[in-house]
Amino acid sequence: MIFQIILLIMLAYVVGFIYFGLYRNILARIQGRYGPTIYQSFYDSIKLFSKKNTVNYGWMFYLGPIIMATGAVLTLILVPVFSDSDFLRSATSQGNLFVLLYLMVLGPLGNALAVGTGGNPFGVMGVVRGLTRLIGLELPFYIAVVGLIIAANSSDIVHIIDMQKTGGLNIINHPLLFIAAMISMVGFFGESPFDIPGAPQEVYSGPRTEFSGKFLALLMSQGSLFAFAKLVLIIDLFLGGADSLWMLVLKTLAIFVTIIFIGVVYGRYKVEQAVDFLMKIPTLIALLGLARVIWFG
Amino acid sequence: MAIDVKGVLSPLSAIGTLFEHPRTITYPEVKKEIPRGYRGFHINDLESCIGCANCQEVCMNEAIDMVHPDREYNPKNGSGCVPRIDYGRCCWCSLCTDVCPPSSLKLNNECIHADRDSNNFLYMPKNRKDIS
Amino acid sequence: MESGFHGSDLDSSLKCKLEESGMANTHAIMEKAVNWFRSRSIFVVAYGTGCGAIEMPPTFTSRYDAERMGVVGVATPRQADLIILSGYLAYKTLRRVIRTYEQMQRPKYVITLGSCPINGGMYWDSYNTIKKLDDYIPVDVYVTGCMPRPESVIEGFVLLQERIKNGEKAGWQKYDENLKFYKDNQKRVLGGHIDPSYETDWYNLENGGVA
Amino acid sequence: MIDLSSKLEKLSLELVEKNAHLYKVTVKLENLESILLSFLNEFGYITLDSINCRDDLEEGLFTITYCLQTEKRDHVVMVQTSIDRENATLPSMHTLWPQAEIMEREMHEMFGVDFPTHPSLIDFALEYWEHMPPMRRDFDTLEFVNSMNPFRDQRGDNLDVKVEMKKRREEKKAAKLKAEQEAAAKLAAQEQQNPDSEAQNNE
Amino acid sequence: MSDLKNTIKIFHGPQHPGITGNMSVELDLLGETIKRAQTHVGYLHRGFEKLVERRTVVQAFTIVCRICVPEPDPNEENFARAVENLTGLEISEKAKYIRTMILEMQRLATQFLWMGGQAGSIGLGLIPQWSVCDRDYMLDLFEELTGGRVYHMYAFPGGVRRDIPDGFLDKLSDLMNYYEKRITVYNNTFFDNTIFKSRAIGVGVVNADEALKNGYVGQTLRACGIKRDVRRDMPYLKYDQLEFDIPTRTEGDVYARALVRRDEMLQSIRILRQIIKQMPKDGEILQKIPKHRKFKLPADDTYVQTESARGAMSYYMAGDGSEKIRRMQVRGPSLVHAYTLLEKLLVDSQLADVAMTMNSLGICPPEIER
Repeated sequence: MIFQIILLIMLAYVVGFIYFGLYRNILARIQGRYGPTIYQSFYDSIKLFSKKNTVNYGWMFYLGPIIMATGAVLTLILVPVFSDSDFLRSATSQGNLFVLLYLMVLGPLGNALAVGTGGNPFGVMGVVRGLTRLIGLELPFYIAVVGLIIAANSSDIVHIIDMQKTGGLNIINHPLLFIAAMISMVGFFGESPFDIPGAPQEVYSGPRTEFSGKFLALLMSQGSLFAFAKLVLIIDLFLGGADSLWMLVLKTLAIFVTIIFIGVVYGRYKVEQAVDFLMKIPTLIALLGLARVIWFG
Repeated sequence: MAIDVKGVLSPLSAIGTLFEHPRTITYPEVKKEIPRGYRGFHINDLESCIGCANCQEVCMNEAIDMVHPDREYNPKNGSGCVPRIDYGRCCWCSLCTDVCPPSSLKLNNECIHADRDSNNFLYMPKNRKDIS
Repeated sequence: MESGFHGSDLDSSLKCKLEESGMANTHAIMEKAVNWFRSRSIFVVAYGTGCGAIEMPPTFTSRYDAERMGVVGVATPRQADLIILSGYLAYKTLRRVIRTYEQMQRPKYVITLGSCPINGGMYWDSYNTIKKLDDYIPVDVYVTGCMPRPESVIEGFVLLQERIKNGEKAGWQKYDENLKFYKDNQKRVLGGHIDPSYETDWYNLENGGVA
Repeated sequence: MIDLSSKLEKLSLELVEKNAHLYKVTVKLENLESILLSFLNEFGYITLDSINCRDDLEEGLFTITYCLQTEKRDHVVMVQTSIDRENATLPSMHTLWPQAEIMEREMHEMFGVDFPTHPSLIDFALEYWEHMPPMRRDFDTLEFVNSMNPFRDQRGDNLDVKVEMKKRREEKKAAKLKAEQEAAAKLAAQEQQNPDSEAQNNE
Repeated sequence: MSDLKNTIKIFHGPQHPGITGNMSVELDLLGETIKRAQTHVGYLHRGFEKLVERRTVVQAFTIVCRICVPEPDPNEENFARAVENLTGLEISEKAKYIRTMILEMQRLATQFLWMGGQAGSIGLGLIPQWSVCDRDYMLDLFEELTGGRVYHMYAFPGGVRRDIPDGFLDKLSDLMNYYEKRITVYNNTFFDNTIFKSRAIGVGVVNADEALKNGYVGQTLRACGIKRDVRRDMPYLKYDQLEFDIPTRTEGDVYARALVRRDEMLQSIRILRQIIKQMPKDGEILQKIPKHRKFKLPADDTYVQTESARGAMSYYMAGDGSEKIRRMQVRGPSLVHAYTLLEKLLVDSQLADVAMTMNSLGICPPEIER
């Protein structure tokens, strides 16, 4: 099992970084340029790991990225990657959706602890923005997840996947829930219009302002691990999971590219506008979906 | 709450660019042609330079030094000096070429140079015939 | 004098490459590999200090696309490897530039654009700009032009990547070694009004000056 | 414009037409405030476009020009006045036009003109400036630069062209002279030789 | 000042991605609401007016284009026209047309750059990537015409320095067709973008009376319904013979200013098309001046205004009978915007609005402090 966990993390690391490279390439193509090589994120992360660190804010500051990385890794090992085989399923039997939802919030909290110690006003501002945005993001996503749990009568992801095999994909059965969850996902991926915490034109890099070198590299790695975990979670919940590597890549890529497309063409909301929007439209959609689940099954 | 349908949907048309050819000039591999009249580095025909120092006089940046060349030069050169330009001062305004009586000093469309040493920016103009 | 660019020879210390004999041990190989990765990924801090800032947008956007070489802009100096000093620096800017430069994490590099940082440029007789930037901040690559074309800026990136790849002694090492020289020069032009030191112990220069 | 001209005549001021869109009126310093006030309130020049200062070092004056525009903005009237260069003091106009505050702040820094009623005479562009206000014409910027900054030292081989021309002319003259002398010597030698050869021939 | 008790003070700039150039705004923040704003400039101060005094007219001509980096041509035009006014030079018809053309080309190029900045300030990274490239196509034409990419040093007192190369007008005409197509694309992706609308409408509202009185210029004025344009009110060069409209809006906010700028781009295309049609085939381009290099300015002063892409830019110039300029003072369009207006607009707005407001006012630090 330990071997599988390590393999999973490595797979997620590679896939996550290649996806990030792909993201940069697609972005570049839409912007009318070639963009970097697909491995650029590896280069960046190795370079950042090799940088010397001279700033010191105490151990709490260093713990922040580690807490975030822990959240990402735990999320990853609790999500079933393949639907049929036990391969890479690792620790899935020990956790269910509620644990996952809790772990997804761990990252921002770890961030908040570290950035508070750093004392950079822009970092603090970014964290405050991030936490405010999280309120908006979580509401529609949680409602969507609750809808699925009611529909499947279980909070176990494996069960939800199995149910989709017989009863049809959730994206077709519960499209409203899917739309609501996807809108939240755009925010969880830090894409426009919800990329408020790290808005460079406003608060530099927000929470990451003081992080450099190794810690930035750690943050980047956890970001790509987490991105992979989130993609897998979405396809597990709505697209019936993946039974082979090809299916996994195809489905995650489809979701990922959709998110990129949304991110690239819209600008950035202000934080209260974003919360306002998320509390209204996606929440409304999610509630409608939930009502449909409750009354029509 | 009115939803701005056009404002939501019309930006999505941007994704069409994904399938267009990029506009990038991949510089070190592909070089864009710089037009002939571009004000780049200096060239000086030593066969016709008369060493009058008009260029030195008009230069507001005091970028031009008159020095003895180590190449063959115009025997009618009055002072035996030719201009050498300090590219730590030059602003490529082309006034020096405007006032050159024999029109020997010119600007060429070659203009790309990067160096690691600041002492390496004194430029002795090449002869025109040395540039293909 | 021969035609073309010339001046004094390169400083021999700048040419300090990795020892050829040391290639056998793994450390040197690791160093070489890391240098290669460093050269492929350069983060530029977003700070337009002079006229040259106007040629930064074309360099970094779709027409010349510096990102295909791994050169990307980042918002904060903490995360940056490279600062592009685009043109002349007023004294007021120099104070901020020194602070920005000291906040960057090692290894860090400096590229300057245009004539002005080399020998004053067209503001050679201006009372508010500095003339030889190399006295205050160590510069790795100079790019000629007024303004340099985006192609020239990319040429500067190529040269910088080559320098990093070869493991040449970079400006930040010079800055650390000759801290007193640089600080004295900075003090001379900026007077006592220099920003509080970031990581350099300004009051304790005699003992190496590292806080 | 005839309208404005007649109005100004009542104040015994002359409106000079520079071109179709530019007029100038010169006033005395003590009338400046009242005239600007009447320009604003009576003649309808509600916009202050800029305040310009010129240093007439030879006359010992600063010439201040207020450029005013009406609501239509189709012409500019320059209201010009002169103040003494030493102890230069002007009334602040920020109560009439708020943008005058920033223009006067700049003038204070660049020329050292004092505005006793100005609310915020803080730094504009310079920082910790301890020398003479830099735009005054007796401030020599080149001398200041030379005292602050070293330039690069490799350009010592610059030659003075006039000296070189003279040298070269003299060289040429000397060469010519030498050539002439040589030619003469040669001729003389030939002549010397010739008799010998003739003599030889004769022999 | 009691309301400043619980605020934190941050410096927005000069090293900041959201600032227009090298300047800074000192902000007192309560949460994310700005309670007080103070502009600081001087990071780019070079003392141009001093440098010009030390140089002869011809030498000073090469330096003035550096006064405003994104748009050098209005500076050159102002300088050339001021010298022509003082010395009584008349320039030829063809030179007038070429100069008008150069000014309009520059206006288009600057608006494209502005569009990139405005879209970038709301995090829409796609538009700068496109519009800066589109601007580059114009710079290519500048390269061909003037020999310089950014600094053209082209409009010399007495005319222009070079003749139009062969086939240039055809290329310009093609580019105009391309730009017209592109502007519809920008309409779809940027100006109609729901996020831009929701961010920009109602932010940074300027009221019309105040705009006239405080000397605001350009789009800031036109976006609150006041039809003022130097090209129309005090026509110079060929503008009195060219047909164009002055677009105005009444809202006075960031969005209105953006739309005014977009409409001005269309008007510039219209003007350039007329110029291409009317351009004289031959004629003098530079007046023959005795002692060409040794202009003598009479002891007189003048004041010229040019409509730059961001509003009226004015030069005051005085000579003293010698070859040197006694005094040249620049009043850039954004001097008042950056201080009087920005400091006022930012109070009680959000930190997220700072970059957007600054961009829409067209603040350009090099011409505030010279």
